[in-house]
Amino acid sequence: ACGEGDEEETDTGADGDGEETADDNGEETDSPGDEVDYDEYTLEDGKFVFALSGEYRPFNYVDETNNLVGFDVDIGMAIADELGLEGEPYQITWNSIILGLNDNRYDAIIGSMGITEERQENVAFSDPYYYSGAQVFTRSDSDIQSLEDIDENTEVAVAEGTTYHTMIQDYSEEIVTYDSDVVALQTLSQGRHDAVITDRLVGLINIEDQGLDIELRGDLIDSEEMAIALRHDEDELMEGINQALENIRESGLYEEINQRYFDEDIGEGN
Amino acid sequence: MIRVEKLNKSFGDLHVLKDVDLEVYENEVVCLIGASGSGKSTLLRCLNFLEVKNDGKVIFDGDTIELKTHNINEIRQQVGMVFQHFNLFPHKTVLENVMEAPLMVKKIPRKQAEQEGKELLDKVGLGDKYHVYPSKLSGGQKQRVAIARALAMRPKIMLFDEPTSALDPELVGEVLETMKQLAREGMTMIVVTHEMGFAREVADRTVYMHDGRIVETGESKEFFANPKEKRTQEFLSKVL
Amino acid sequence: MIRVEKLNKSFGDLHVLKDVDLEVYENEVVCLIGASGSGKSTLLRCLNFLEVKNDGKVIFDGDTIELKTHNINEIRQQVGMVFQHFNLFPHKTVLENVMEAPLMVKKIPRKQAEQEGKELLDKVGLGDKYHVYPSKLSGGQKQRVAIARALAMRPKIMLFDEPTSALDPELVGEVLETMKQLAREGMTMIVVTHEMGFAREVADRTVYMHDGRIVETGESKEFFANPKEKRTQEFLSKVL
Amino acid sequence: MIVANVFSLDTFFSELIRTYPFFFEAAWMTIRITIAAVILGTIIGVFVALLKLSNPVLRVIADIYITIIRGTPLIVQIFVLFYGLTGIVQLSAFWAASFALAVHNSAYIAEIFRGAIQSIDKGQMEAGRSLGMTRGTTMKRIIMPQALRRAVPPLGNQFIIALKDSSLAAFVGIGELFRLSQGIAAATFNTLETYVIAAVYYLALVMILTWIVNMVERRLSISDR
Amino acid sequence: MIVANVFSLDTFFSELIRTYPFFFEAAWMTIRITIAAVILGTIIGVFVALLKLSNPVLRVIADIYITIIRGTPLIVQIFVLFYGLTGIVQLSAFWAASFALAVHNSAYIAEIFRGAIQSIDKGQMEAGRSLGMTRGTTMKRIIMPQALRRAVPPLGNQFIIALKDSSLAAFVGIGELFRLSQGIAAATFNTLETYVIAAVYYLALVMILTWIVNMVERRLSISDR
Ligand SMILES: Nc1ncnc2c1ncn2[C@@H]1O[C@H](COP(=O)(O)OP(=O)(O)OP(=O)(O)O)[C@@H](O)[C@H]1O
Ligand SMILES: Nc1ncnc2c1ncn2[C@@H]1O[C@H](COP(=O)(O)OP(=O)(O)OP(=O)(O)O)[C@@H](O)[C@H]1O
Ligand SMILES: [Mg+2]
Ligand SMILES: [Mg+2]
Repeated sequence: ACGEGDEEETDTGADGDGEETADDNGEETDSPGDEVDYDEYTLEDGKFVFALSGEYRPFNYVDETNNLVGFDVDIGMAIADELGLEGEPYQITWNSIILGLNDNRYDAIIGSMGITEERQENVAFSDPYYYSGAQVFTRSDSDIQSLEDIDENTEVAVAEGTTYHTMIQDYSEEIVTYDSDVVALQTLSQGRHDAVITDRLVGLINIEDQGLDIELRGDLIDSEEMAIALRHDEDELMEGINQALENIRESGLYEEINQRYFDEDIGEGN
Repeated sequence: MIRVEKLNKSFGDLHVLKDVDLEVYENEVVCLIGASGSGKSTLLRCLNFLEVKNDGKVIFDGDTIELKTHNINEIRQQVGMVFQHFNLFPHKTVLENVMEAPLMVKKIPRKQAEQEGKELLDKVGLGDKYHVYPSKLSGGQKQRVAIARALAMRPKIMLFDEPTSALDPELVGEVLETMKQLAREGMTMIVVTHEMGFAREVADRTVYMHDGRIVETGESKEFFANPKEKRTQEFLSKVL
Repeated sequence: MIRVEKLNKSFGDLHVLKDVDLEVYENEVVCLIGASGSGKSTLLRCLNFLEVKNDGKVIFDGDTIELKTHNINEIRQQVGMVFQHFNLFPHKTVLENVMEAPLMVKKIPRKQAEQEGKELLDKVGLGDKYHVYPSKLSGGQKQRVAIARALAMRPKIMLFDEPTSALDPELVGEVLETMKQLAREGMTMIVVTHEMGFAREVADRTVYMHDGRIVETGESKEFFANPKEKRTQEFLSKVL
Repeated sequence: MIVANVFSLDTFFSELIRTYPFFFEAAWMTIRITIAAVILGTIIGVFVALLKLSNPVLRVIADIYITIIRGTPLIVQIFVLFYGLTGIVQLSAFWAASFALAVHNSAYIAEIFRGAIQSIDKGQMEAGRSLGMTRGTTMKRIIMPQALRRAVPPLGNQFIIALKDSSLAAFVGIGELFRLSQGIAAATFNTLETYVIAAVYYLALVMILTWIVNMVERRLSISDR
Repeated sequence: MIVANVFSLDTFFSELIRTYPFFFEAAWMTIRITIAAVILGTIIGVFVALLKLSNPVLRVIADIYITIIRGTPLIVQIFVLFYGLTGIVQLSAFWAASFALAVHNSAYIAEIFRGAIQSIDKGQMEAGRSLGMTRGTTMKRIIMPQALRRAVPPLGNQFIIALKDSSLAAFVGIGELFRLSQGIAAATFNTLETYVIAAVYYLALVMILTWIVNMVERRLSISDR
């Protein structure tokens, strides 16, 4: 273990990343059970790069000063910290996000990805890091009261490649897809389309922040477990991430991040 | 019939027509001759308002024509023009070329326009070409269609701007013949030409222009036999 | 020096050279005359392998040249060519035009190429134009540069394809003068030309081609004074 | 299973066969949006071309319009018009996208028409005027029919460009070829194969359109005089 | 409150001022990706042009390449190359996008060079060959320098097109002008104003590039003989 520690130090020194990383390593070697050098399992030296669409306010989005922010970003940075690495969010179109992961463009997806069977064929999921669900949104003057009112002629807008996109295909034939859920909500508010299916929280927060003329209708359609996606066979990194998730929950950091964005606790499933 | 008084025309700095006075009487044929660039075409185009004069008067049937007070399109209907390069409408048949203006401008019924058009084409010797497109015609035939097209508006006067100079020599005759026939029928005509034979033989008067001015005007036979001005003599000695 | 035997050349169906036999000796000047399309250029271009013969032999210094066995680029270095339209390199100065081939092909040191180039340009009377671009030259000057450029490769024979026919008449003399000087210096030359005066005066022999065949060859004075063949007589009567 | 991004011919062919009903439908959308864009774009384009040939003030306006359209990317124009139009008039996504594409094409089409009109011999206008026809009548009856013919080859080329450009309608939610291929690629993870399939469809459409354009050109030149 | 999509001049100007540091950075990315695409595209383009002018087999290959590239939309090419390349070689997003744009441009640039080379008088090659220079040397020393000059105006035009096309790199995650404006539009909800700001930046870049191209052309024609 000692020898490894030495290697770590020379490694990071050679990286030129400075003392901060070295300090972090030092702290972590103190914490119990954490003697792994996660740097070995990430693509870039000293970095943990995680992908998100940047179009999923409030979970991940670009703020007006062109920085990627949001719940997912904060979680990702916290996990990187726990891993002793420098976190870096990476923006990529949602419908390409899994491809990019398997193309080795980044280490993980921390972008509000719900666990589905199809996705599990292509990526490995961590423990869920928050829970949410899909919901119908319409303009306030709409007759649509719930999912049951959506038929094949209802024009529904969703984000391309989302679980909502897959799900709504059983109900409607008039599906319009955008790259972003937020754009779908905006265009709905502008009078295009009849309904949008998206995450409940995403809908609610955007209605409030943007003053959109739309409402939530009906019950939660389903419950989704949102998790961090990695390439298959990255077991060491997966272990580290799950451990890190546990750590931030325990340390109260998770709750703090939760409260930055939401009034309710999204960290526990029902 | 048509008269210009102290006509002046410049293109930018270039003074092309200088105090031109000319009168053409009814049934008269006047030939305009002169070196290249002397302003013959410009004078003709001013009569038809394709160029706008800078100064002077254009008097038509006793009426001083001004762009402001007169509808130029109506004047133009009374003044037929035949161009050196024919300017036929290539996307229309020969007959359609002739019918176009009567239909569009005079709003003559199609039937009547067609009949009159055919008569005119017969007259210029193109009775077998009604439905042919201009590209299929020889230069001489094209120019005769152009004459028929101008006649279709029943103009009171016809202007010809070097109607034969774009033609192969062997085709000049047929066009001149058509013009002679017109002259015989009493059409008032102003003809810019380099065909001195035609001027001498057909024109009542010949006008020699030099450098934007009318240098000499005379009864044609006399004009060619005894030019009075020195510059006319020089010019004629070169071209005859 | 150079000899062709039973040379045949066709472009597709067009049989342009028919069993042409010709021999040119060292220091000899031969003029090639004949009507347009008779194959003069093609013959010249075959000697330089710009056209590939279909049949027959091209013998250079006793060596039968074949594309397969010989490096054509080496042969070409010994055969200078001057074109009707000069074909100077417009993006290079006069001196660069002359230096280009010695530098690129013979790999002569730049200093030496420059010196030799300047000497050649002095010789053709362009000592003051080293650094001028071709577009600034008159046609006669251009052609003299082209001659200097060909001479820079120190060829054993020079081919001229109507070197003066693209020139204004007043510029022909200076080019012919340069060529005469070359002839005086003993350069072997084959000249396609319509300048009969030059042929008579400068050429040792004159060759008349007609329709892809050599019709008559003779010592120049004699050739022009007493052409033997009927077709030669007809041709000469037309051009003299 | 890891998504392998090396091209698999097997996958390509099986996907080509499996997905053709979807792709045919999407191709039909691509065709519809292209036709709408081209017709609208030609109307606007002719109008702008006429502005350019009229009085100096209108000419400057037309010039500014053309400069702006030709100086900015199509995707930006699509977004500006898609979001900008909504404030003014409510259009379906299809028409909003078609209109954006039409505006883009109109600038290029205007230049094509202007060129074609200006290429008609001045003598044609003079001949018309000398017969007493008004400027407008001569334009409509004499100049335009000839200019139109001359505009056919460059217009055909522009239509082919418009067909390819319609792929950007994907980004405002139109389910045309490219949007479909994005969806299928994301769903099946046969990314490369799916996009190559989309390319094949586009290539086929472009070739068919090229063939049509060539035929129209030939027709015109035969009936031409 | 309804999202008002009617353009607000106030918002436009305040956002223009507030966002200029981000836009300048993004414009720099646009410029970099354009330059990379143009340089790479020119290299590939020259190569393809030479193929087209060489033996029949290679010519057919070049023709197929050009037909495919010119027959499919840029966005499809970007996606094919961006995801297809990865199976072969690991490129950064910047280089993958630049390479895709380069391939696209190469087909057009190849046609420009082929045209320019073929426009050089045949006598130039003959003069070179007659001096004993090889085909290759004549090509390199005599034909190409002249063709290059002739290619400048259409190349300049192609570079302007490349600049606008670089906006599509946004869709593979390059933080250039259009990508930035998407982010800012989503963040501030000033959708219309933000996209118009992006258009202004593009227009400025295009105008600067146009000016440069014109200057180069003038330089060449002055130094030309
Ligand atoms: N639209 C124009 N703009 C500028 N200059 C013109 C224009 N039309 C004619 N000119 C000039 O006016 C002068 C007279 O031209 P005009 O055509 O009247 O001469 P012309 O006597 O008909 O000669 P030609 O026998 O060559 O037809 C010439 O110098 C000509 O260059
Ligand atoms: N590259 C070619 N392809 C096809 N035909 C050619 C080619 N070059 C020359 N010809 C034809 O070969 C014939 C002889 O041409 P050539 O140029 O040798 O004649 P010439 O005697 O030089 O005539 P001129 O005095 O006009 O230069 C002509 O009919 C010409 O059209
Ligand atoms: Mg005239
Ligand atoms: Mg010749």
